[in-house]
Amino acid sequence: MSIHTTTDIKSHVKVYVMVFAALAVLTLVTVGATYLNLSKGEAIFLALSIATVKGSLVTSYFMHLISERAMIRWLLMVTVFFFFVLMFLLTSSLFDQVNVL
Amino acid sequence: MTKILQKLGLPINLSIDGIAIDNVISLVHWLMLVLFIGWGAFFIISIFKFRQSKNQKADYEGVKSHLSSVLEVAVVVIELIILVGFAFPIWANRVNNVPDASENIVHARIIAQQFVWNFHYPGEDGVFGQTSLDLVDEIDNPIGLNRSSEGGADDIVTINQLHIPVNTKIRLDLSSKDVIHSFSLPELRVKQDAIPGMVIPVHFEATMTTEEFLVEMEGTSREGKGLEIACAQLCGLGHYRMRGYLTIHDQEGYEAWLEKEKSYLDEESDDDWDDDW
Amino acid sequence: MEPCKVTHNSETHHNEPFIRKYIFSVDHKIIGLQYGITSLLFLFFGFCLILIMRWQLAYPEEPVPIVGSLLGGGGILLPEIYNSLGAMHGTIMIFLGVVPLAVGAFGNYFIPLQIGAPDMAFPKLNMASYWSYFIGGVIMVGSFFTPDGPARSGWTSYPPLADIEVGQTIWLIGMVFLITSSLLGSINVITTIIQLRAPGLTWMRLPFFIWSQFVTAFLLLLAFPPLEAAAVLQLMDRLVGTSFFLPSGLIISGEQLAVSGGGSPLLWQHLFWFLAHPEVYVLILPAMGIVGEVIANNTRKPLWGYKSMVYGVVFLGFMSFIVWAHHMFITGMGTAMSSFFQTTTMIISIPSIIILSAMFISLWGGSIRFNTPMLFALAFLPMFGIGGLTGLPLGLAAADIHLHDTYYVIGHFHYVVAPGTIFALFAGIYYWFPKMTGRKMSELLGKLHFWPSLIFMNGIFMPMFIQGLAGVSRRLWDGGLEYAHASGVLQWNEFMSVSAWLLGLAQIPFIINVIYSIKNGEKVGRNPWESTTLEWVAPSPPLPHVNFEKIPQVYHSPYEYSVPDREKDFTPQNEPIKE
Amino acid sequence: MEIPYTIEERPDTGLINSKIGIWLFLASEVMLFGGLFSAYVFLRLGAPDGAFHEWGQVLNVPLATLNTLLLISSSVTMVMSWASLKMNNFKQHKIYMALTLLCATGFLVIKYFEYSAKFHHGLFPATNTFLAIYFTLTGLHVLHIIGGMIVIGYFLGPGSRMWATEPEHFINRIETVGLYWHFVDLVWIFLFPVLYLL
Ligand code: HEA
Ligand code: HEA
Ligand code: CUA
Ligand SMILES: [Cu+2]
Repeated sequence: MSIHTTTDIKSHVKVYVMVFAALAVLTLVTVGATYLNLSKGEAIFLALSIATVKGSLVTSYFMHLISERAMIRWLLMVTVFFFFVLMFLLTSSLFDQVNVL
Repeated sequence: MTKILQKLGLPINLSIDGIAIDNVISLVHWLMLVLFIGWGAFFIISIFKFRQSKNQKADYEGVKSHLSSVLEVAVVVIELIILVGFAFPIWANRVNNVPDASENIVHARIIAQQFVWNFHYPGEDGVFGQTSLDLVDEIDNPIGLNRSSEGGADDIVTINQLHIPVNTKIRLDLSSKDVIHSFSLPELRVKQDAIPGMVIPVHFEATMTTEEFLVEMEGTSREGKGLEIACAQLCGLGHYRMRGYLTIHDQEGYEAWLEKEKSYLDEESDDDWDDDW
Repeated sequence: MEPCKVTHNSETHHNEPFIRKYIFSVDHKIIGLQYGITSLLFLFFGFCLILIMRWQLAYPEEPVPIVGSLLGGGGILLPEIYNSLGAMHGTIMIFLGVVPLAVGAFGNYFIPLQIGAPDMAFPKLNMASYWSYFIGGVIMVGSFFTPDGPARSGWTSYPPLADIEVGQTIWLIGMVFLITSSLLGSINVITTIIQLRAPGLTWMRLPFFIWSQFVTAFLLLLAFPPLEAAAVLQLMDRLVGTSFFLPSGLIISGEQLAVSGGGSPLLWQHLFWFLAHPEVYVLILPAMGIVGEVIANNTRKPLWGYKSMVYGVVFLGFMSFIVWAHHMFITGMGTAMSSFFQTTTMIISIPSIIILSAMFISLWGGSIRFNTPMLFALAFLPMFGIGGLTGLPLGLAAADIHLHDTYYVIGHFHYVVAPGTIFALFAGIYYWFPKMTGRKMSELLGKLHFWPSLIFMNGIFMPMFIQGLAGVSRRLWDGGLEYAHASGVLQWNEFMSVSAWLLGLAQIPFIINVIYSIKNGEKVGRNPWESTTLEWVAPSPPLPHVNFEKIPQVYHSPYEYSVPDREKDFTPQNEPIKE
Repeated sequence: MEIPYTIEERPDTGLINSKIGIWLFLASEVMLFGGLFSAYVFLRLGAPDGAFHEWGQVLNVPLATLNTLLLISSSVTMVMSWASLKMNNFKQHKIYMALTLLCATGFLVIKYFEYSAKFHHGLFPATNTFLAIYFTLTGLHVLHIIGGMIVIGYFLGPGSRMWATEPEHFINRIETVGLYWHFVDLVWIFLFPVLYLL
C-alpha cells in the first residue's frame, strides 16, 4: 500500500510500538500461564490462542496485511486452508487406523 | 463383466468376501467401457466427418446443445451409486466386522520379515504365547516366541506355510519385523500391508479347497500350481521371491495338519523346532 | 516504448559474452531451451533404464546385451540393480524429465510470449531455478557412480526400507535441490502471469495453456514444501540417527535396530503423497494446456466451453490436495478416512471429464488439419482417457484391494504419463518448434515418429492391465516368474519388452528430425500455423530479452478462429476488430 | 526493455512484482513448516501419553522466553528501519537495521548455549522423538535466521548504496526483507509454546 505521507508513517510508528508492547506482554502471559496448573486441554488451548493472537498482530501490523491487497489475502487464505487440511487429515488419520496393537 | 475380466486375467475367486470386490470391479468396468465407447465413437465420427478435405470452413460455434452437461451429471450420479451402494459398505465390512476370537474362527498371526512370512498359530488352547524381541533368533525362533509363557507351549509356528480350513472365518493379524510388506492372496481378493509397529487384522472365508481349485485349473496354464502368498510391497532385493504357500483344507484335512504339527512339537525339545519347509 | 530504446538494448545484448548469453543467461528463452535440452536428455536416459529392465523382465537372468558388462553380475541384471534402475526410472522420468520439460521448458519459453511480456518477472531467479535443477540432476545421475549405487527403494521411498537401504541419502539431497528449483520456478510463473500480462489481456482472455501453467505452479508451490520437510526428516533419520519413520522394536536381519524408535512409517507416506498426488496433476495439466492450444489451432475454431475448462482446471488443482490417501487404502485405513478419500477421488475425476469432453466437442464442426502436432494432440485424448478411466477402479477402495501395487496401477499411470503427457509434449515440440527456430520440422519424419509410437505405446502398456488383473505385483525382478498366479499372463512380458525396444527405435526419426530441422527445416514466417495467440506476433525466434518489437495490445479472447464474416479464418488477439 | 512493475505498481493488481514474489515464497514456507508441525502433532499423538511433555521438561524456558523477546524486538526494529526510510531518514534506518542484526545475533548466541547444554547432557536428536523434532524445527528456524542475517547484513553494507541511486527501489527491497524477517519471527511465536510450554 503505497503512497504514505510522513504523518501517516508517524502514526504507523506509534502502532508499531504498541504492538511491540502487546507482544512482549503476551509472551510473559503465556509463560506465566504454565505455572497455573491448568489441565492439559486448557493449557494447549490457551497457549495456541495466545500464539494465534500474537501471530495475527505480527502479520496484520508488521507485515501490513491489514491494509494489503485482496489478491495477497486470497493467496494466504488458500495457503492457510491447505495448511489446516494437511494438519487435520494427517492427525485424523491417526484416529481412524485399523490397529489392534 | 466378471466373466470378461476373467478371460482377461482375473483369477477365479475363492472367497466369500471376494464376491463383493469382484462386483465393484465389474460395475466400474462397465461404467468405463460405456464411457470409453461413447466418447470413442463421438471422437472417431468427429475427426472423420470434420477433416479439412471434407469440411473447408469451420463452424465458429460448433455444438450448441448442452447434452454433455447432462452426461456429466449422469456420471456423477453413477459414481455416487457405486460409492454409497458398494464401495463404502464393503470397506466397512472389511474394517469393522473383524471377527474376534470368541467366535468359531481360525485366528493366526503373521509376522513378515525380509523375505519370509512367519505364521503363528495359538495351538489347541487358542491362546497366543508371548513374544519378545530379545528372544528373536533368525534360525531357531524367528518370531521370538516364549514357549514357557502362558499358552505358548502348544503354539505352532510355520515359515511360509499358511494352512486354513475351508468355509470357516479366518482372521489374520499382520505385522512386520523390519520393513513394510504387503500380504496378498490374489485368488481370495485379500491384500493388506504389514507395517512394522502396527498390527492390522484381515479376515476372509475361503469357499474352495486347494484340491478343488487344482481340479478347476486343469487344462489351463495354471494346472498343477497351488495357491500362493505374494508380497505386494517393495521390501528390498528379495521382494520378488518373498513367496509363501497357502493350503486350504477341508475340515478333516485341517485337523490332520494341526495334529501333524503338534507331533513335531512333541518330538522336539522346547526351544528347537521344525520349520516346515 | 520508444523503438530506439529497443534497438539500443538488443544491440548491447548482442555483445554479451558467450557465457552470459548461453550458460548463465537470464533470458527466459535461453533458460527455456536449457531446460528443454537437459530434460529431453534425462527423458532419454530414463527411457534407456527401463529398456534395460525390460530385458530382465522378458528374459529373466539372461545376460543383458550391449550394456551387460557395465552392470556387473556377469552381465545379468541383479535384483538390487533392478530396484535401483526402477527407482531411478521413476524419479528421473517425473522429476528430471517431464516436469522440467513441461513447466521449465514450455512454461519458461511460452508463458511470457503468450501473455505478451518481455521476460519472466524475476530473470535471475529463473536462472537460479535452472541451475538448481541442473545440480539436482547431476547429483541424481551421479549416484550411479558412487560405490553404493543409486537409491533402490522405489521413487516412493517408503521407510523403513528407505531408511536402511543404501543410496538413499544422495537421492534425498538431490531431491532437495529439485524441490528448490521447482519452488523458485513456480514463484516466477505465478508472479509473471499476475503482473506481466499485456494490456487488455484479462483473465478470461488468457490462453488455456496459461491457465494450466498457472494452476500447475500453485500445485508445485504449496505441495512440494511438505515433501521437502519429509526429505529433511528422512535425512535426519539416515544421518543423525533419529527415528521419525522408525517404530520401536525393529529387527533388521536378525539384529535389533539401535534407534530410539517411536516414529511412524505412515507419516512419510502421508507427507510424500501430499506432494506426489498433486505432482501427478503437475504432469498432466501442462499437457492438457498444450493439447488445448493445438486443438483450437487445428480445428480452426474456438475451444468449446473455454470457461468451463478454466473453472475445471482451477477446481482440479484445488481438489488435488485432498485426495492423496487413495494411494494408502491398504495401509489399514478406517472407514471414515477411506470414505472421505474415495469420495474426493471420484469428485476429482469430474473436472478431468469436463475438460476432456470440452476438447472432444471442440472437434465437432471444425475443419481439422492433420499435421504432426495435431496427430499427437488427438492421440492424447483417448490415451489419457484409458489412463484416466482405469484410475476409477483404483479410486474405489474395495476394488483397489485387488489392484493395489499390481501392474494395473503401472498401466493406469503410464497411460496418463506416456502416451498421455509425453505425446502432448511431443505435440508441443512440433507445434512451437517454428517459433523457437524459425523453421518447421519435417512432416514426413513427424508422421514416421507418430504412428509407430502410438502402436508401440499401446503394445507396452495395454497388457499391463491384463497382468494387473491377474494380480502380478509391480517391482518384481523376475516379472512374476516365481508366482503361480502369474503363469497365465507371463507370455506378455516378451511382447511388452519388444514393443518397448521398438518404441525406442521409433524415436530415431524424432531425434533426426530435431537435429536436421534446426539447420535445414523449411523456413517459415512469424505465424506459420495461422494462429491467434500472442506468441505468434513476435518474430521467430523472438528478439533476445525483449521478445516483441512492441508490447502488443490485446482486444479479444484467445481463440477467434473462423469468426463469421471475416475474410481470414483467424483473428490474432492483438488485431483490433474493424466492424 | 525493462521488466515492468518492479518499482511502480501495476494499476489493475495494485502490486509490484517483488511483493507478490515474497508472499508466494512465504506461502511455500508456511507449507514447509506446516509439514513439520503436522509431523510433530502426528508423532506426539502417536507417542505414549505424556511422553512428549516429559521429554520436553529438559528445555530451558527462561532462555527461550528471553529469545522470544529478542526476536520480537528485532521485528519491531526491522519495521522501524523501513518506516525511517519512508520518512527519508537514512541514518536512523541504518541504526535500526544494525539493532535488528544485534538482536538476531543475541538470539543465535543464546541458541548456541541451549544446544551445547543439551549436547553436554547427552541429549541428542537421536535420544527420543521429541528431541528429534525439537532439533529439526529449531535448527531449520536457525538456518532461516542466519539466511535473514546475511541479507540484512548485505543491505546494511554494500546493498545500501542503492539508496542514493534508486531510493524507491531500495525501500521496496527493505520492505521485502522485512516481510521475510517478520515471518521468521512468526514461526518462532508458534514454535515457542509448542516446543517449550506444552
Ligand atoms: C499424470 C498423471 C496421473 C493422472 C492424471 C492420474 C489420474 C487419476 N488417478 Fe492416478 N496415478 C498416477 C498418475 C496419474 N493419475 C501415478 C504416477 C500413480 C502411481 C504412483 C505409484 O504408486 O508409484 C497413480 C496411482 C493412482 C492410484 C493409487 C493406486 C494404487 O496404488 O493402488 C489411484 C487410486 O485412486 C489413482 C486414481 C486416479 C484417478 C481417479 C485419476 C483421475 O484424475 C482420472 C480422471 C480422468 C478420467 C475419468 C478420464 C476421462 C475420460 C475421458 C474424458 C474420455 C475417454 C476418451 C475416449 C474414449 C476418446 N491413481
Ligand atoms: C513421467 C513418468 C514416466 C514416464 C514418461 C514413463 C515411461 C515409461 N515407463 Fe515408467 N515408471 C514411472 C514413470 C514413468 N515412466 C514410475 C514413477 C514408475 C514406478 C517406479 C517405481 O516402482 O518406483 C515406473 C515404472 C515402470 C515400470 C515398472 C517397473 C517395475 O514395477 O518393476 C515399467 C515396466 O515396463 C515402465 C516402463 C516404461 C516405459 C516403457 C516407458 C516409455 O513410455 C518411455 C517412453 C519415453 C520416451 C518416448 C522418451 C522419448 C524421448 C526422447 C527420444 C528424447 C529425445 C532426445 C532429444 C531430441 C535430445 N515404467
Ligand atoms: Cu516383502 Cu515385498
Ligand atoms: Cu493419486
